[in-house]
Amino acid sequence: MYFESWSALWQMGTHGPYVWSAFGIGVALIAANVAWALWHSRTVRADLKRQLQRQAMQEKP
Amino acid sequence: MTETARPVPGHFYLWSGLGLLVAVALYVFWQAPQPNRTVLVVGGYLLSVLFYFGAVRYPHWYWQALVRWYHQLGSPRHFYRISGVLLPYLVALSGGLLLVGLIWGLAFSPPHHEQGNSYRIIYLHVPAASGAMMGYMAMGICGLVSLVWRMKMAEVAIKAIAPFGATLAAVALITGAIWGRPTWGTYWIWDARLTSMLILFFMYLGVMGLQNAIADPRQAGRAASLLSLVGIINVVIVRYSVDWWHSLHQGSSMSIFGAGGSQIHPSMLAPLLISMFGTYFLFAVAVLIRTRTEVLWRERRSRWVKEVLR
Amino acid sequence: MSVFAATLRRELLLGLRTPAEIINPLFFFVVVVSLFPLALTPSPETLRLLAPGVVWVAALLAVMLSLDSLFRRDEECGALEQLLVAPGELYLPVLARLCAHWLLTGLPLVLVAPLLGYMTYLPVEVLDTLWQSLLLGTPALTVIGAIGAALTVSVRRGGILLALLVLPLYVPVLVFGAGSVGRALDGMEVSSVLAVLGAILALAVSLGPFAVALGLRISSGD
Amino acid sequence: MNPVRKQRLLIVLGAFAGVALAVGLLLYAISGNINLFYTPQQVVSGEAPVGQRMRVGGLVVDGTVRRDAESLKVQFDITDGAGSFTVYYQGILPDLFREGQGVVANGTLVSQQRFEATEVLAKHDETYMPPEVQDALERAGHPAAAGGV
Repeated sequence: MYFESWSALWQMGTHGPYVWSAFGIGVALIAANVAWALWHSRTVRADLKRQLQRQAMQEKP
Repeated sequence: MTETARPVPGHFYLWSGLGLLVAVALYVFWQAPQPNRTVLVVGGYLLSVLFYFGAVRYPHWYWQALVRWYHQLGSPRHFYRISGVLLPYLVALSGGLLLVGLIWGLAFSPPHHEQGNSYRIIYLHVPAASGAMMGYMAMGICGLVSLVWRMKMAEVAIKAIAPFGATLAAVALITGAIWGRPTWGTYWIWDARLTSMLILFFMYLGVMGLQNAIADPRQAGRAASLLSLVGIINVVIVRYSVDWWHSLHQGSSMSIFGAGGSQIHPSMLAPLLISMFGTYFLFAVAVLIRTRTEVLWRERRSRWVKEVLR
Repeated sequence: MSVFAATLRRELLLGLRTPAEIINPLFFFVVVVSLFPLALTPSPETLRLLAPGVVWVAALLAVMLSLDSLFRRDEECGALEQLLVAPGELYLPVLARLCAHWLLTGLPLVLVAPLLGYMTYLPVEVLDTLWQSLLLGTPALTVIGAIGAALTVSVRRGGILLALLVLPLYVPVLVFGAGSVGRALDGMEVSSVLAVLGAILALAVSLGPFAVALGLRISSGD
Repeated sequence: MNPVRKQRLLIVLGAFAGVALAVGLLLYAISGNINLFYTPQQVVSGEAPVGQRMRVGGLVVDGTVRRDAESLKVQFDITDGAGSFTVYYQGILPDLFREGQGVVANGTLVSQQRFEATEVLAKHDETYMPPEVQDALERAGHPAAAGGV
């Protein structure tokens, strides 16, 4: 590691707030986007499954 | 479709040897910055060998494979199957690359000789910016494909690319602003690169807005295709016009990669390239997830979807 | 060519019958520009510096607002459907419509611009560049905006969406248009900047109608 | 040739003519003097028009930076190795402004030796390297270490 200690890594000279806030916001945004896509995929699947089951129920009797 | 293996002919060695010589000569005499030169020359050589084998030597097999690939990609069912196989590998690849690249960049690479540690934002900023740019290019190509060949999957792909591309553009803008504060002394400059990234962000929003405003999915897809195709021309013109505008008024000298090319020390380039490829793969993951969802929804009445969901 | 002439004549006559559609953008242009001295400062030095941008942005917004009426009326009375099912290429009728629309809404802006430039203390030598740049720029704005208008014609209350689609596409025209006036203000030669505006116009007029026609076809669900 | 085909051909030819016209106009624009950026050599040799607003760029000459004690006035020479002249400026200089570094200044050329700047921008270096490498390059007298323009 380039830094001597964890606190040095955290502070990065005087630039810690900039670097960590940039990485925090950026990674959070990207992760939120992927999570949103996954959540949407899950809800769509659940909806379609329910529809299918309802159709199957209607067809059986 | 099985082609009997033919022995590689002698003149192949001759031509590929000559090609290698030309590539090496290009590499030695070319004035471009070193990393770009390496990528271009090696990539060009590999591509030409691929092209030789494919298009010149075995054209029959090549075209057959291309057409089959195109049809499979264009068919929702095959796309769903293939992307399902691919997705876990892509997730692992992108996650691994991003983890290595970002941690290497944050904790292990040396600081910049003038900017100190604040430059470490580059490891997120540049991948996001280039991902947003490439995403728009991909969207424009999909737009062309969907308009010319009326390929359904291309319309779906546009709808899937836009949200992640917009997010990357936003990330590039935000991280750029935070980086600008310690480096330039201000969060925002109307620099050519910043301005064109902002316009790119708006254009992503425009495509998403148009998609959402039109109820019929086919019509929305085709409208978005046309808009993203027109947008690609605009992105290019904006890039140059803003540059020009600044040569009239104020300096665009603050941009990071100027006309002179960039010289990045290998100890900084390696993590940067790794996180860039990680971002591209993550882009592919996000697009595949959204495309799969959309395909399932659009094809919900077909038999294969019922089988998949069972 | 008779298709072009006939459509142009018809559109001009129809437009002249509803003068509000001609006067409203013009009125908007004049009012917006005259708001700036009230909002900023009446000092000639400041206004002169800001005038190129102010006049150009106001003209751009006026053109954009006028676009809403470009295909809307045709769509409501069914003339658009008729146009789409008619045999032959859509290019010429579309081009004629755009020409008529520009003659009715864009040209008045160009004619009144020198007056507004004078009111914002632009030197008289610069007024030439102002109207020349607008003469080259506003038709390009009309054509580019028409692509957005064609795509949103079936969208109810598509006004804000149209702005979101079209404004990013307007950036190059704005940059070179306001840039040419700014350069003239600094006493530099402007012919090369005007040439770029001309190039954008030539590109927009020659390729834009294809995109507009395609957009209309897409919007009609074809 | 049937009329529909003929019409289509005419349209395509017209569109091509339009694109060709656009390309021609662009070439004309590029051939004109768009760039308002001048190097010290051009300024000293009289190529840059005196009395006009323009942008100049060069390296700050070592030891020429003189700051006024009471006001924000500052003056320094810039050079590109083939000529040099003095830039006068009043205002706060950017953090990256240093002797030997590249700068870009916007302003008016008053005479061939005097440039009055309204804005001074430090040229952001395009090289990315660790401090040790920079030191090594400087010790070896490598020109890149001085910062390119």
